[in-house]
Amino acid sequence: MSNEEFPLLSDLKKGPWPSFVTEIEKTAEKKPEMRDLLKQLERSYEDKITYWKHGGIVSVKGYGGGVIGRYSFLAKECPGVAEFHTMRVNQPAGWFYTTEALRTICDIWEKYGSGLTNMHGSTGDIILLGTTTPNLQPCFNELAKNGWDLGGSGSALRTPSACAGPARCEFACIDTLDICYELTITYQDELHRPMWPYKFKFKIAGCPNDCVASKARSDFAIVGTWKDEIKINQEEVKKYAEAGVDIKGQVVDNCPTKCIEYDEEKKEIKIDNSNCVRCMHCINVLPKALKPGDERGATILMGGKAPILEGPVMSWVIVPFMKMEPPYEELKELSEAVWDFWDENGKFRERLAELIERVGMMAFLEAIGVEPDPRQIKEPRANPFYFWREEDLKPRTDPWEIWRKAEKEM
Amino acid sequence: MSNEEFPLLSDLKKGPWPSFVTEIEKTAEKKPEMRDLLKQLERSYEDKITYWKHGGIVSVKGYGGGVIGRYSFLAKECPGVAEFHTMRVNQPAGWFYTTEALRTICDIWEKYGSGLTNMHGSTGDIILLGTTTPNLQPCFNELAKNGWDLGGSGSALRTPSACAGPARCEFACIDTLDICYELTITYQDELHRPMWPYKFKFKIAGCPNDCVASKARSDFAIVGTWKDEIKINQEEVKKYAEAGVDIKGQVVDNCPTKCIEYDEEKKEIKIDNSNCVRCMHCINVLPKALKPGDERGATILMGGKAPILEGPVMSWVIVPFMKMEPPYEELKELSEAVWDFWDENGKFRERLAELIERVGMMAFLEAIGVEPDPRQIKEPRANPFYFWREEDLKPRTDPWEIWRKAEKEM
Amino acid sequence: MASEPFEEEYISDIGPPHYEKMLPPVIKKNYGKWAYHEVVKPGVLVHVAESGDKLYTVRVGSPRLLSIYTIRELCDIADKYCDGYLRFTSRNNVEFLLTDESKIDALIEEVEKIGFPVGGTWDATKAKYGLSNIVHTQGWIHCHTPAIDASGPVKALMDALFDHFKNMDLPGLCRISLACCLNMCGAVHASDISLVGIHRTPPSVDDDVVRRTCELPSTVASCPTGALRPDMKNKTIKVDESKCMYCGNCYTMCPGMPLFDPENGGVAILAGGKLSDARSPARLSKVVVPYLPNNPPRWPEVVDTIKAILETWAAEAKPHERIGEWIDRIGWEKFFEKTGIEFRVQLIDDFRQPRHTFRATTQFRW
Amino acid sequence: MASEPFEEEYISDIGPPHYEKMLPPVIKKNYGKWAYHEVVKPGVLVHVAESGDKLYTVRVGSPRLLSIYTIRELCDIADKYCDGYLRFTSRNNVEFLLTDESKIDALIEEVEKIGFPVGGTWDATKAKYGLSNIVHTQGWIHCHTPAIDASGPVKALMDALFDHFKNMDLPGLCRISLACCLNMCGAVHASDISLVGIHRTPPSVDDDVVRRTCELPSTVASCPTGALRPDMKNKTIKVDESKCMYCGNCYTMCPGMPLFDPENGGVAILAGGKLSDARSPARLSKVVVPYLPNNPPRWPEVVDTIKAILETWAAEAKPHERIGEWIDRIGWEKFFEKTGIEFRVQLIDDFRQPRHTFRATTQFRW
Ligand code: SRM
Ligand code: SRM
Ligand code: SRM
Ligand code: SRM
Ligand code: SF4
Ligand code: SF4
Ligand code: SF4
Ligand code: SF4
Ligand code: SF4
Ligand code: SF4
Ligand code: SF4
Ligand code: SF4
Repeated sequence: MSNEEFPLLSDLKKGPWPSFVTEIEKTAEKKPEMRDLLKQLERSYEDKITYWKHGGIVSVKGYGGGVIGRYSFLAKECPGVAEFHTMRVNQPAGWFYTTEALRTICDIWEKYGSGLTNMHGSTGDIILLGTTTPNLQPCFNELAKNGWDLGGSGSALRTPSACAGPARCEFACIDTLDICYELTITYQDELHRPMWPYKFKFKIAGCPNDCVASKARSDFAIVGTWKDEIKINQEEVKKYAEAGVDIKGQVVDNCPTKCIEYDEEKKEIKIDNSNCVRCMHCINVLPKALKPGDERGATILMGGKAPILEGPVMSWVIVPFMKMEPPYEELKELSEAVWDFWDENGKFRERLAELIERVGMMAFLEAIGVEPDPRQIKEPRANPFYFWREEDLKPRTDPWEIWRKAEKEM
Repeated sequence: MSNEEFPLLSDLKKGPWPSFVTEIEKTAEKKPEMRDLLKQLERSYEDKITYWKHGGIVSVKGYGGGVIGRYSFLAKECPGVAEFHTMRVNQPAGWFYTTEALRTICDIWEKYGSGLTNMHGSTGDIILLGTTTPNLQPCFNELAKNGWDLGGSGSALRTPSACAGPARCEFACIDTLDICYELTITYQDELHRPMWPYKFKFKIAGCPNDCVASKARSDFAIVGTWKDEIKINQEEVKKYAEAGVDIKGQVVDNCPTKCIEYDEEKKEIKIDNSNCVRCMHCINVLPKALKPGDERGATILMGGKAPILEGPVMSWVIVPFMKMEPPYEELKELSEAVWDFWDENGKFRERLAELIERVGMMAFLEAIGVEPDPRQIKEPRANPFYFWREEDLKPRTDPWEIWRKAEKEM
Repeated sequence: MASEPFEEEYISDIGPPHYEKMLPPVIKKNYGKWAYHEVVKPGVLVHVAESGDKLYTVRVGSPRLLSIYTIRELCDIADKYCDGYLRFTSRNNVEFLLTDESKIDALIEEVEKIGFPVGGTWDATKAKYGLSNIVHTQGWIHCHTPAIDASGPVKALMDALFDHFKNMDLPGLCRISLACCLNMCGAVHASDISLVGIHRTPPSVDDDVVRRTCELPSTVASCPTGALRPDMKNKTIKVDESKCMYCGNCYTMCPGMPLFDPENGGVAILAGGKLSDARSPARLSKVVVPYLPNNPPRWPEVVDTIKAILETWAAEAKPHERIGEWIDRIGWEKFFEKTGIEFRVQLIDDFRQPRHTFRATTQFRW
Repeated sequence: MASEPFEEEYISDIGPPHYEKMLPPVIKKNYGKWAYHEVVKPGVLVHVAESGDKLYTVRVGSPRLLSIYTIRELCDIADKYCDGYLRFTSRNNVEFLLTDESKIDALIEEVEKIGFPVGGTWDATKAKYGLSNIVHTQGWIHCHTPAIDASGPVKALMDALFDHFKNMDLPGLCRISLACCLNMCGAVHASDISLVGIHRTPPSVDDDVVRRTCELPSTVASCPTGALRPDMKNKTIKVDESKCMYCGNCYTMCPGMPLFDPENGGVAILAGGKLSDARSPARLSKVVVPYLPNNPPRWPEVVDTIKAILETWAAEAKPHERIGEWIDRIGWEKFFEKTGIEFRVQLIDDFRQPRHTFRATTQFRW
């Protein structure tokens, strides 16, 4: 493209960071209709407004989601993007790929789509960015034939995603990839056929470092952790110390509960595990020397979401600890119990957090069969405004009877 | 009284702590009608219910408050307390008394009332506990003749109260007694004639130790503080150290911002005042050595209240620092601005905190003429859901015009 | 701003006596010029002025409910030892103010003889804290809304905790408060430990009384959870019992709907609040026991629970560390474990937007 | 739970390929048995298995929006150096996975030659942190609700902050995110620094479009502040502009009421969020700048503000201390003072029950 034609966008080809403009341009060389994307985009840059129309329902046979319909206000001026739908392709857990797999996707998308992608969307999908309505079904068919399926959209389960976990991380306390795959496969129907009050997201992180942003970005976050003692290799502690790591300053002083003691002479670490909150910091800094314990499982947190409607939510601890072993029956039962409750009680476009807040944590925990635990709360309530159920109470007495009797006396 | 007659209450005469039952009994010896109070109370102890009726409006001429009307359900059985109204007498600031003053009150209350008191009520008043309707006016008249007046009740200003402050405390940064007196005298009308949506309380504490619970118990809390540097007397630091005070453990380690350094050798303290949050702890522990700075004034916090309706509130910083010099014009202007706003916007039985929350802090600050300051907040909002006023904006443009123009092009 | 008096001679709106009239000479002289204080012994403070003058204070526990006959006795003592000056504290203790150190012991002897114990002080320099008086309310002695008595539980508790009042043997300040209903006349919502009378059943509506004494719209509007509906036909009010959390606000508005239920009302225990900004910021108390039975005359379940909290904390806290600060350090899960208090579902907030009380981190202890 | 396929041969509901098919042999062999990792140099990690096997990772920055032609080039490189294995990260970087250490430098050279920079790693052991990629959304490239573009501001920012991507020269982890509207498709609400497109004027209702395309009751109900009223007569919707805080939720429900206003829309900056529970608990980001203008192509006001935050923090933070943790230590008042950001009244929460964001203590700094 000439800089004169798209001066604003051209400016964004400069500089050291790889440029999305260059990517579009590169595509336009092979697929000239993508010049219309540049054209529309330049116009947006000039006018500071989107030129995409609101929504548009398109899909493939049998599915209620997986495609985001998109039409342009500039259809006349930019016919190449008059229709520009996105397909969400369900990524392999952990975003590991063979080049063969990637090339297959590229080939299909060269044939049926714009040739532009997002690797990846915020939820985790492979985003195939821009195609026309007629191309949707053949594209899907060919993806499916090659072993790929669509991810979620709409009021459905959304594509679960997971951190690298045991595939490439020494900190993983649970098998994030396997859990991710298992949930995705088990709940294909929930993923493809929107039948709920609103969207629902799973994310799986192998440890509290949360490399997949599960706590903020999923209604149901599965975060690896452990219950027993941190494993210490004192030899390696010594080596770190000798290599110049300031164990007192970097580790001990940063422990949130100050439960680590360091013997400067012996170069040994002692941890009071009853006060450890499993924050990972010491393990992060000294990965050779410290490891999560052996009694591993996950904390289940629920309700994470963006601000619309009731403000942003970091997900809340619901099950402090759950063992995570295939086929993850307990996990599945729990999610199904949550969906049952949500189905029955959720309002249209009400996320799980909002539902829990509306009906109260007591009703929610009871419905999903989880016991109350102080680990679910940051602090107990400051208002003594709570409910009792008939079974908590003795038979009722009426104050009027007592008073009237008293008034009549003598 | 015989233990057989009031066995439950009699049990409460035992034990080392002075007994309220003994106090009532002692009164009943001189004023036999107070046996009826014991009788009714024993009955409450048996039946676990109050025998006082709901409310009852009684007052003295010209006043809308200061008396809490009270009638018994056991009027027949306990005629001595059939009517049992309370008079709230405005205490002298700081609860200092001459015996002469106290004796005057006792004499008047012996004549017109039950002889029972609370020294003092939670708001701060002298509570004269229990008299009849006919006695109210003469009792008030005699109190007034002797220089006493009633305190507040109902939807009015409530009796302000103050800690001992400069009268007996080295920590006082403001003249709590004088401010208390000045506000009380200036706002006699507001105190005696309920004209507001609900009650309004002032409390004045000389320093952040808050010995008068102002932050929790008043809509408008005035808390002494300082802006400049803590004054250090290193000689006295040394003496404390030599006397065995563990300055590192007790003081340095407890400083919330860790802004104190202690030189163990020189036995000297250094404070990074730019990080001091004026919590008082170091000064509390080393009162001879450390003192609040010289630039003194008050933090004004608003909204403190008990849980009904919207949950309990610890009052919120509104003015981080205000000079406090007689005649406290700025302070009075601020309270009057608050009342004006409350008067205009408050709903029936809506406390200040609830009003602020309902209309928003932005509207409130603007109405009372206080600038926004990060010291007013614990943290900024997490939701980007805020308002703009016409004057913040440029002339508006309409997206439809832009799009329609674009759609028609070519 | 004082308004016109009603008639020529009617004295009103004079306000309280000026505080200066009540101050002993040593205070007037050294007003605002105190240099420091020390705790001479439990119950006895000395404030030293820049001038070198000394003011001694002897603090005396009081049941707050005082007969005028007792007040006169206290005045006699103040006349004898204190030139007629004394004060009360914000926690309802009595303070004798004197300048002659040699009179202290005799004063103490005399005041304890009439049954008033000396104590309730604390010494921050030495990190020795005495337990002070319990701030409380009216209860069955005067109020129409109490779920429990006030003076009775306070007496039972202070008897049980008496040694701490006398001995300055606690690691940090501990403030106990009581309120007899959720109106919380006091600082129950911001005390280290507090107890509050609670109802557990919805209002018992007497249609007749409602018709006679209540304003329907404002009563209906008074319910924070929207549990009330006007029954226009019968000119009364209907309660949706499933929405009522027994706050009693409707009863405050309308005498026709009391919540009393002797067998179901009782006590909630709160903990961890503080008012001072010393070290950590002031904070609200949190409900730790949603219900204990209302058991006069000595409320043993309440006394035992509070003792358990207080003694566990006292044994574990670091110097100066208050209950809330101790919990900050050990975590709520350990608070429940160590005190043996059962964590019940009612402790989880479900009022308004409770989200900031939920735990949004995997950080916790086992 | 998969449902019946539509027709005999229609393939659906097969889910994604099994992850095992995508893993290089060294991972399959050492799956779950990694012993530790080290940062070889910026952009290069080594994971060492209990077996002693080593896996090298070369991390490469990506604009996320990739053409299939670029993906093929990346595949070519992976074929050449990595036996055909690569992955993407949760922040949209590309990671080349290889076992032969000697190939690393050539790989880096080749990938940088096609314009993809190596970096974005961090080394907790050494407390040297690189800045990683900015998680972002669609913007004007694909979405119908953006108040700003997404890829453009990200490009401008990454150019400005490029050295931090390359150099691991920050004291702690710093995650930047962008969302083009308040729907916040991403973790803007929990990032160290984030920018979000905001509207500042109420919806422009086109009655005609509303009539044609919108369901009135659900649109009216969608407004969190109750600013909408159905106009039954005209079958459209009225906006009470004084109640609208421009969230855009109504537009999501109803195409007839866009909020776009090119001169008034813009960017809000948030700061202090984090996702990991390392050291301090995860927490939400807080709005620190309520509005900056929408200024393509390089959003200089946004870039400058973010640089000011980032560089001030980088200069002042202790090792490992993230922006939110730094603010915990210095206080919000100092954050505004040090960064030079003006504290504006919009930053004070007034949504729902904002009380827990108000300061209820006299503790603050001057
Ligand atoms: C494509 C993607 C952004 C991206 O560029 O990566 C995206 C794009 C849209 N999101 Fe999103 N969201 C995407 C991840 C998210 C995330 C992040 C996540 O899932 O981890 C969030 C925040 C977490 C959460 O769910 O709260 C998110 C919160 C929203 C919301 C917020 C409302 C809510 O509380 O759910 C909406 C509004 C809605 O649902 O109506 C929304 C709506 C939308 C829509 C469908 C627009 C709309 O109003 O209907 C966007 C379509 C854009 C387009 O034309 O392509 N999107 N959206 C992400 C999905 C890609 C993928 O499948 O991998
Ligand atoms: C006497 C006293 C308790 C005591 O034993 O000390 C008291 C007694 C009553 N209070 Fe109180 N309040 C008393 C201090 C307080 C305080 C503490 C304070 O002022 O420092 C509070 C908590 C702080 C606050 O204001 O939030 C307090 C919060 C309430 C409430 C709570 C509702 C609210 O948010 O205001 C009510 C309910 C009401 O106003 O309808 C209430 C109502 C009442 C009523 C009038 C009962 C009623 O529902 O109408 C009580 C009359 C009892 C009686 O028959 O004697 N009282 N009340 C205190 C006043 C004595 C004095 O003047 O010195
Ligand atoms: C007399 C009294 C003020 C009054 O006007 O009546 C008072 C007097 C003193 N307070 Fe207080 N405080 C008094 C109620 C309070 C209250 C209010 C309350 O309890 O409801 C508080 C807030 C309690 C809370 O935070 O929940 C209070 C929190 C403090 C603190 C902060 C302690 C802390 O670690 O949090 C100090 C500092 C200290 O310990 O030296 C303090 C310090 C003091 C000093 C040392 C100030 C001085 O130099 O004179 C006084 C002697 C205390 C002692 O016994 O050693 N005073 N003090 C009150 C006595 C009440 C009583 O009878 O026990
Ligand atoms: C590759 C990736 C996981 C994935 O499945 O894709 C990953 C990989 C690692 N993370 Fe992460 N994290 C990844 C996203 C995240 C995220 C999510 C995000 O940024 O949205 C977080 C949470 C961010 C937050 O808290 O806001 C994250 C917070 C951490 C932390 C906690 C750091 C802290 O101080 O808070 C560690 C611990 C550490 O620093 O060693 C960590 C540690 C690690 C380790 C050291 C784990 C390991 O031993 O393999 C990995 C190497 C990091 C490096 O560059 O040195 N990872 N890490 C992600 C790389 C993203 C990128 O391209 O930059
Ligand atoms: S979340 Fe934990 S297990 Fe997963 S990649 Fe990050 S550090 Fe490793
Ligand atoms: S994991 Fe965190 S809390 Fe536990 S010992 Fe390590 S640093 Fe401390
Ligand atoms: S609040 Fe401060 S000034 Fe007032 S008595 Fe307490 S310590 Fe002294
Ligand atoms: S007043 Fe508090 S914050 Fe300031 S130096 Fe002393 S202990 Fe530290
Ligand atoms: S707390 Fe309740 S019952 Fe007790 S005095 Fe106050 S209003 Fe009455
Ligand atoms: S007690 Fe409270 S919640 Fe129950 S009906 Fe009355 S006002 Fe409503
Ligand atoms: S953040 Fe908003 S504008 Fe951006 S992609 Fe998501 S929904 Fe669209
Ligand atoms: S933009 Fe949000 S606040 Fe404004 S009218 Fe629409 S839904 Fe309501």
